[in-house]
Amino acid sequence: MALTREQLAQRVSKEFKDGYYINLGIGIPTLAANYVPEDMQVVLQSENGILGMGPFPLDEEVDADIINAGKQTVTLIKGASIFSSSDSFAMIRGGHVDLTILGAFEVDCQGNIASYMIPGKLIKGMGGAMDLVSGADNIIVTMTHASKDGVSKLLKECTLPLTGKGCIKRVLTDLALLDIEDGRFVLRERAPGVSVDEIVKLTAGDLEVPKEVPEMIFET
Amino acid sequence: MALTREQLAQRVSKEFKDGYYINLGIGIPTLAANYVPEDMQVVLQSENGILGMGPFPLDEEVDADIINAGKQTVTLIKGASIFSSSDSFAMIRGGHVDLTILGAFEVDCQGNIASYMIPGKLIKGMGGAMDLVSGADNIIVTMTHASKDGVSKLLKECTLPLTGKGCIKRVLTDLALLDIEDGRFVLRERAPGVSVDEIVKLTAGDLEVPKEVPEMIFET
Amino acid sequence: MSGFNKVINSYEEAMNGLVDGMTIISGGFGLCGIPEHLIKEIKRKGTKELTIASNNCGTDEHGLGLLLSDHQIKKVIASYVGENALFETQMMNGEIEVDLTPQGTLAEKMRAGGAGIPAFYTPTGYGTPVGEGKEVREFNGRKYILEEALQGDFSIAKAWKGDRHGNLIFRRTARNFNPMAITAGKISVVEVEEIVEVGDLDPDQIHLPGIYVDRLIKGTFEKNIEQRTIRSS
Amino acid sequence: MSGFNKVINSYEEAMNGLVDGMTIISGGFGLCGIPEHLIKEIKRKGTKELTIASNNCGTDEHGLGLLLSDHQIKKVIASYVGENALFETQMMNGEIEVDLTPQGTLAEKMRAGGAGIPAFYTPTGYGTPVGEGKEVREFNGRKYILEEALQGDFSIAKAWKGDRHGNLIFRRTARNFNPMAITAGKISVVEVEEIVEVGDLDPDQIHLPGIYVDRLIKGTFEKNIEQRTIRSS
Repeated sequence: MALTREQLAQRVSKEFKDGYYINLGIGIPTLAANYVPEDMQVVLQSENGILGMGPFPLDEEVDADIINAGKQTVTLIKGASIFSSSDSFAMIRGGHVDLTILGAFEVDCQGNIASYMIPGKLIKGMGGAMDLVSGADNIIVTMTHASKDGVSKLLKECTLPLTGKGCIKRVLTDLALLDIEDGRFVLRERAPGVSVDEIVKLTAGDLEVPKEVPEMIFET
Repeated sequence: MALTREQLAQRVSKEFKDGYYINLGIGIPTLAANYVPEDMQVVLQSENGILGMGPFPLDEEVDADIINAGKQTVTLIKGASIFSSSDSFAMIRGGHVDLTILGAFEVDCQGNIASYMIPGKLIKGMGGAMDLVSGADNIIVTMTHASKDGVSKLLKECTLPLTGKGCIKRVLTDLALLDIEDGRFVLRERAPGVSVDEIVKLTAGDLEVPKEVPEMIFET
Repeated sequence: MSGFNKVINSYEEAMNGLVDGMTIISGGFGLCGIPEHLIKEIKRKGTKELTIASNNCGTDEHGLGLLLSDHQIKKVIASYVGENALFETQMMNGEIEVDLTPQGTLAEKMRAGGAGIPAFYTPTGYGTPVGEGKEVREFNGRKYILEEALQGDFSIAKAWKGDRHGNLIFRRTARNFNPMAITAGKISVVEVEEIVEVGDLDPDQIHLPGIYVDRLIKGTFEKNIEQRTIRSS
Repeated sequence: MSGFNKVINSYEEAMNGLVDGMTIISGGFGLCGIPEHLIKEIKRKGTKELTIASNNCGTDEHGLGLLLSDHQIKKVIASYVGENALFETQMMNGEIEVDLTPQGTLAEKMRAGGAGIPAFYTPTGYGTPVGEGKEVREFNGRKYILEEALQGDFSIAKAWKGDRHGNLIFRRTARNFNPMAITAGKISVVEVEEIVEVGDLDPDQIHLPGIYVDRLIKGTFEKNIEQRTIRSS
């Protein structure tokens, strides 16, 4: 079974470490904030100028001046700080954020990522994604492994305009966790009940399959 | 008679305009702050991070955390702001300061200035002077016209390492006020009792002498 | 003694001097911290052929999006153009030229424009459409592209509190692009929620010194929210 | 849950990991806002062959000047070397290599080092000894030189107040180079006058977010004054 959104978020959260400053993209990455283990503290960076982003506000707490990069109303945790966009991207580009998690349309086995436009169809803009992928050493892409029609999004070479070149080392899809090493995907874990064959079939880029590919384990 | 330090400062202050943000170098430029006309307000920038520098403190006001670029204890005026060195030089380099006044060892009729070292003799460093001369449009150099031995400091070409190239347009010496235009000095005013001939003799760089060269007037 | 009084009293005066074809640098992120009334005044004036540098272009109903319906904008320099149907249409039709610029690069280009830095190298966008036609250079084994500074004829911005000298404090994430935008305009116009007495702001706590501000005006703000997200207890 | 507790309790721990030949970026301007005890700890450790980037090199008795008497410094990157006789002597004798760097360029090089900008163009120093051997490029009819970013193995700095997470506030002109210096070091160590509770500092008023700070220590400062200038009433 392909991972649910919640399971994706849960698996991503296992990459968190105590003391990490983390930038979470819109969607599934944001959900991961709900799965921080109790004995661990992480601080969330929002590229519009927050270090120490908290959960959504209670109805009576809503403040139009406190939003995240997805323009959602949020709160600040104790110890939060606010800064300008240039200071925020100095922080990101300078490599001070420990972990970045973001979505994508396509990735390829060269570590390229495409996530910001589909020519002729969709032009939303890259927002902060290009800075995030070039500033971070430690990036996890979360995405669906293939389209509903079974067309792989893990390619030999991205077909869409790139967001970043050679910067992605780890991908979590609804089917598998993969590393990108030496120009190929390496299958590390598979979703519960998903066979290696199924993943091989839906991966268009070069793929190395180690002898052991453990299933992910989720507490219920 | 050559101008006194006070007269130099007084003449410099006539270049001030209401609403000017001004950076004053150490020495005579600093003295000019004493001659701001009463119906005029200027704000002083100190490149170590003050906009709105006030006079020296009273004995009981001295604060080791409030110094100017010359490391002298100073005060802050109402409406002052404090910023980092990178923000301070962003302000200077970005051309936001209206007037810069600083000293020099030599200037030449190409608008070059030398002010920070005498090879083999004196190496103090340029401090903020190089940024100040390249960031400002409006710079006045205050200096002595010649050495005690009568060697001109207003040259055809500077002999000392340059602080800035082609950036000086106005020079006030103890003998004269001169503009630099089209590769030559132009004599604009002379110190009271100093003859045009005397200035000509002590100016090594190309010098244009207009028909009328008024004497500076000082209120006593 | 009026040299440092930046306060003006009408929006007409605020945007005085703005003419067709000018470049405006605007603060704001989404609808957060945007100069609401300065944008409305530009709409009222009907100035055309504008180039706008701003992270987003507002929504159809609010912010810079208001300038789209009368076709006042020739070109937009922005990182994100979603959430604005009219904008997307005008872009797809080629009515508006769009220079998609990564968010961090845009912020740094504005900062550079105000700071006398004509250009800088950045890793952002190397090997992507953003890097096309730009110089690539290697430093310490990594590749970077050259990006040039951005300056405007006007900058428009929104702050929280300001004093007569133009010293500014921003509030929460309404800070965003506002400080850099202000530094990068030849004439900078700032709307604030409150004008305080000179000396009321702690010198250590001023976010942007008054030297960068040419005109200051007090406004009352709608502060529209794009995504009102809440949790239940 | 100790991930964000940056507070340490000894100066030995503060400079742990510093070894011969490393580069240190230091905050401070003259003797104002200098990390007094971190410098003394470096003297105590006797680490040698250091490269120091700092606006000044202190005086003979105070600040970074203390590292001169035991010949701990190999190279200094500074804008000003006056007011320090021993330094001038060692420099004249060729015992110390000095890279004289304009003050604004030095500040911007530190900022760039922390901000992932490998290099930038600046007008400062064009046509002077500072520009020698550096690329010259014209933008909009004016000439600029290329300056590269500065990074250190360590950065040492002084702030006023800090919380456990390393969020910092500086006081008056003791801010100077400190914020940028901190961002440019692989390991950044900061001395503060007071450690406050997390949450005590207003998020809008934090000068430097804790993400940049690795180690934080509380000190008691001498705050020597180089030029005590006063007026009489």
